[in-house]
Amino acid sequence: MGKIRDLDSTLAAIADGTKLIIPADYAGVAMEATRALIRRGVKRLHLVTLPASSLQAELLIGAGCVATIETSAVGFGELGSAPRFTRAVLAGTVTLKDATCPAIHSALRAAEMGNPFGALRGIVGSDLLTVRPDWRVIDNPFAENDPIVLLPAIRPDVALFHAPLADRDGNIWVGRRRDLFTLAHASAKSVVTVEALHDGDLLADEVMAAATIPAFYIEAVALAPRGAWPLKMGDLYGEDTQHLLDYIRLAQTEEGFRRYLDDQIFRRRAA
Amino acid sequence: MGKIRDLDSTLAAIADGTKLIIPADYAGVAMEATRALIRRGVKRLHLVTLPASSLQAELLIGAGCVATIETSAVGFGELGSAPRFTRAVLAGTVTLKDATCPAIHSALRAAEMGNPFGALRGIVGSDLLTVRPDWRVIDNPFAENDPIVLLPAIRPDVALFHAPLADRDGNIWVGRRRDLFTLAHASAKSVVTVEALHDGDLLADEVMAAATIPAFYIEAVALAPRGAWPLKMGDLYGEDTQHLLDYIRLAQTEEGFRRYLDDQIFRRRAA
Amino acid sequence: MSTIKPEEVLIDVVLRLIAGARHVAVGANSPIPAAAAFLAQLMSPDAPSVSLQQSPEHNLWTDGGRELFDSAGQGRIDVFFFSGAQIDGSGNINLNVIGEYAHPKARFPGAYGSAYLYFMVPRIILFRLEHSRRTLVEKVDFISAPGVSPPNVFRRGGPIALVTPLCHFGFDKARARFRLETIHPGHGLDEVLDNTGFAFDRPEHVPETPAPPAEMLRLLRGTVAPQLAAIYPKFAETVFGIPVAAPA
Amino acid sequence: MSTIKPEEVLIDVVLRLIAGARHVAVGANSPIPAAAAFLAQLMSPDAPSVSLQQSPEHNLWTDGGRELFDSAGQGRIDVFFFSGAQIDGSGNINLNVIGEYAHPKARFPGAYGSAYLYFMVPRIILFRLEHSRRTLVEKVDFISAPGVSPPNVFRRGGPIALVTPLCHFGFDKARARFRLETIHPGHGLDEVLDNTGFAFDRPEHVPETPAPPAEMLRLLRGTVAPQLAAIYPKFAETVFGIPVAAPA
Repeated sequence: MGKIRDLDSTLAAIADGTKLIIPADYAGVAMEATRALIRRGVKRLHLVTLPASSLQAELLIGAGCVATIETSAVGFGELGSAPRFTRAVLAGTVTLKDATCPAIHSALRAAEMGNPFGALRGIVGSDLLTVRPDWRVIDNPFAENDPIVLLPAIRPDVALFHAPLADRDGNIWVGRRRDLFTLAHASAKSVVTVEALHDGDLLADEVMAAATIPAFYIEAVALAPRGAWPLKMGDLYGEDTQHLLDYIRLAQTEEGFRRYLDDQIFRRRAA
Repeated sequence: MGKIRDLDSTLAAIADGTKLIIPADYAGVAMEATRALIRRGVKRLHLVTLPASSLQAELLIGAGCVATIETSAVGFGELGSAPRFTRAVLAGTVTLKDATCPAIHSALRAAEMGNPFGALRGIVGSDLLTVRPDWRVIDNPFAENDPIVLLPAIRPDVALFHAPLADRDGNIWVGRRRDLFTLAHASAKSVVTVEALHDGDLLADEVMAAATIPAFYIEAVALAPRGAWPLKMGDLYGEDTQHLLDYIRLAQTEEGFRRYLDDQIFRRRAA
Repeated sequence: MSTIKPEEVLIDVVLRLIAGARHVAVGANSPIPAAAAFLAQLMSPDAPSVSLQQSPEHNLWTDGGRELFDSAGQGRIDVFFFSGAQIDGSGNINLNVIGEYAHPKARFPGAYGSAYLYFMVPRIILFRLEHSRRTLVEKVDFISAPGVSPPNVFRRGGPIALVTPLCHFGFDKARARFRLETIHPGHGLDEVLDNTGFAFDRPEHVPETPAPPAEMLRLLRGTVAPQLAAIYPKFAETVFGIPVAAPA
Repeated sequence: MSTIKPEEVLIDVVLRLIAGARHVAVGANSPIPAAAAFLAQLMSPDAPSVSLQQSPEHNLWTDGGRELFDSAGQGRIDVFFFSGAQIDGSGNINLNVIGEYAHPKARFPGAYGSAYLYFMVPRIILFRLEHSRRTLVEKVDFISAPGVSPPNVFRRGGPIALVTPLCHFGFDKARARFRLETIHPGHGLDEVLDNTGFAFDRPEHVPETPAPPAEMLRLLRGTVAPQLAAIYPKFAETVFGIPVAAPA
């Protein structure tokens, strides 16, 4: 079977209970795929964000797909906070593992290298250490009386992201979105949506190859033009700010959130 | 002062005693710059190779520029061993810190992250641990009875490498030679030679930007067409195998090596 | 010249605090710091490098989101900015929860990179657009990042100032206390005292914050505001009246 | 069909040892493994991915030289190859020095990635083109990478075979010993015993190594040899008579 598939087949690797890692908004968020996962009703995800998320984590949490989220932040930046994430944390309906951005980067890089842990400066004196008993402070063995934090490696089952281009072999061109390399390396499998298919071999062109994730990391790829909407996609299209503002307003209530799901996710499929 | 300079000014950052890091042959070796350093008579370098080297380390050692070399290998692959490196190690005229490739990568990534050490699986049971007392075995704090090696971060003073393109601001396009990012990040300063100057801003083009080291890491850049000769430069030109075979033959004796330096380095300048 | 907006005063204060920096990095959701950084590029003889985490089009990063943290770890970033749901008198910031962590009364997005960058960047500038006893507190409910550290903890940076719509505080690392530097035009010491939940040092006479120079306002409104609108549409609409654009 | 070269027999043995692999990686200075890997791509129904460390034109790496080691750490590399100045009966390899380390009698380039990859890649194939008591020794002078590890040491791979111009040894991890599998045509058991410095297991009757099939030789000489010449010019010249080209 080739690696270029339809969206639902591509997402088959994401089963109930999967440890799923997703990128930040600037790196290419697979929103069309996220809507398909919600339609399918995936359950009990252990969601990890590299390092923060907005609408993607918010919708998955609101729709009841997430058991645990490990993140350094979920929110809409200057547009406002994430209502369903906030509500779920206050109600205790999702288990939250609070982190800080470079800790997630370090823990993924550790997995990328096959190491059991990553190290990180800072953090000492932060209450994050008290709520993350899985993070350890050790004495730097190369100095005297120098505490440093070790973080267990994060090894996701699946990475899900959106990229500009794939070729027919499943090589993925990501451009500057280098976080996607880390996601693909650290995760057992990667499933990807792309804006467009590229004719020819991305690895055969030295300029394109430099920003291409080789197909041997990639499980499956689906074509999804404007697949990051309503989030932005690099220089291809901007964020749909009005849509996000409308969402934030609606999602202040559970009923408003359900209406959003019906309008934007379930009905869109039926149409 | 702009960042594009002549070769000797560019190399001013490499003083006697500098901890200098250089890449492997596949990543872009600044051979023209190396010849200039030998002409200038730089002394007592602490040379680190990411992770191995051939002619560049060999010439610098033979010419008496190197006090210490930290490397996972110096040699010409299937063409033969490196005569001056071998002789210097046997005679004890250079201090050798034997390493293994991923240990150098890990120690540089540690520096890249601002960490005091990197970790690495393997090595336990290798005699490298006995000859590298600066490498430590600790018990993995996340498991029972699980030894793992920690390596002190390597923070070079200067990285020296050769790349295909620079723009007028000093942004450097490296293509697939991603090791050069690690070199530039881990080192306090980077000095670079390039095949050609690029008109326009490399960071303004998303395709080129993806493989561009931003100028804020770069101290100075010199134009050096065919600057990796007689080593290869990616898809631009191949290795001059006959030249390397001739070198290896000559360098079997100190006198032959001196003749090579005269012919290829000192006389070439005078001509 | 139309009325000076409070945000414009803050931008001018920040502009002075970042003078001489080689590299100013700006995190997500930081329109005021971004505006000051863009202005510094236009107005300083040695224009600093400016990197915006949020916007690939306005940043120098080519090695992924980690490059900001890596660069800070390498000592290449001189200035960064944080806010906090709560900021306390010892410079601790709280970006996580109000109340008990296990059963919080309020929840915020999360710590972002604060627990690292607060240690690694020499000049951290704190800003908070709500100056109240609710936000500027005696002791934060949750320390996302601590204001100071014991001497054995590796730390090359931390807070140097806190900028609010009322005033500009400096931070004294040795005393782990804020010190009132200037009060913005139209506000007074009593207002600052009434609205600040933590104790702070102050000189006998507290100077007034200088008004932004006309040239700064001209560049801000004419050149920088449209740049901001592409990245912080809501801020640009509120402060500069630039309508939120439909997506391309 | 002209005379079969010893290197061609070795390439055929390696070809059989890498059967079924998903990803075969080949380090610097490994023309025989590279030839076998290229052949596997041509001859296997599930052609393996092949990555050559030395040649960006013939590899899949796009994240720098570290990606080989990272991929191995992730468990994505099934096969790798090593040689050694010395290889001993416990599978230890020596790529560093002969004699005392502080005052060596001979020095080799160095350990390369052996001290890591030897632990992390499930199928390590050893090859040595000089089969002698000088190279295949009782105990190496310096362990660049150990053949086996105590059970508490994290290890997911190690040596599975040693291929020489005389024979093919398998490696028994539990016993930490080599076992003679086949002897190449034209050679005998006494020759192997005389020239091997370490003790090894063997069956009562040691089979002969099968000759490379005609189709394999045709593809090797016709299609693979020119590919090799671009990467290993000296090897291609010696074995296949392809002249070393002047640089482009």
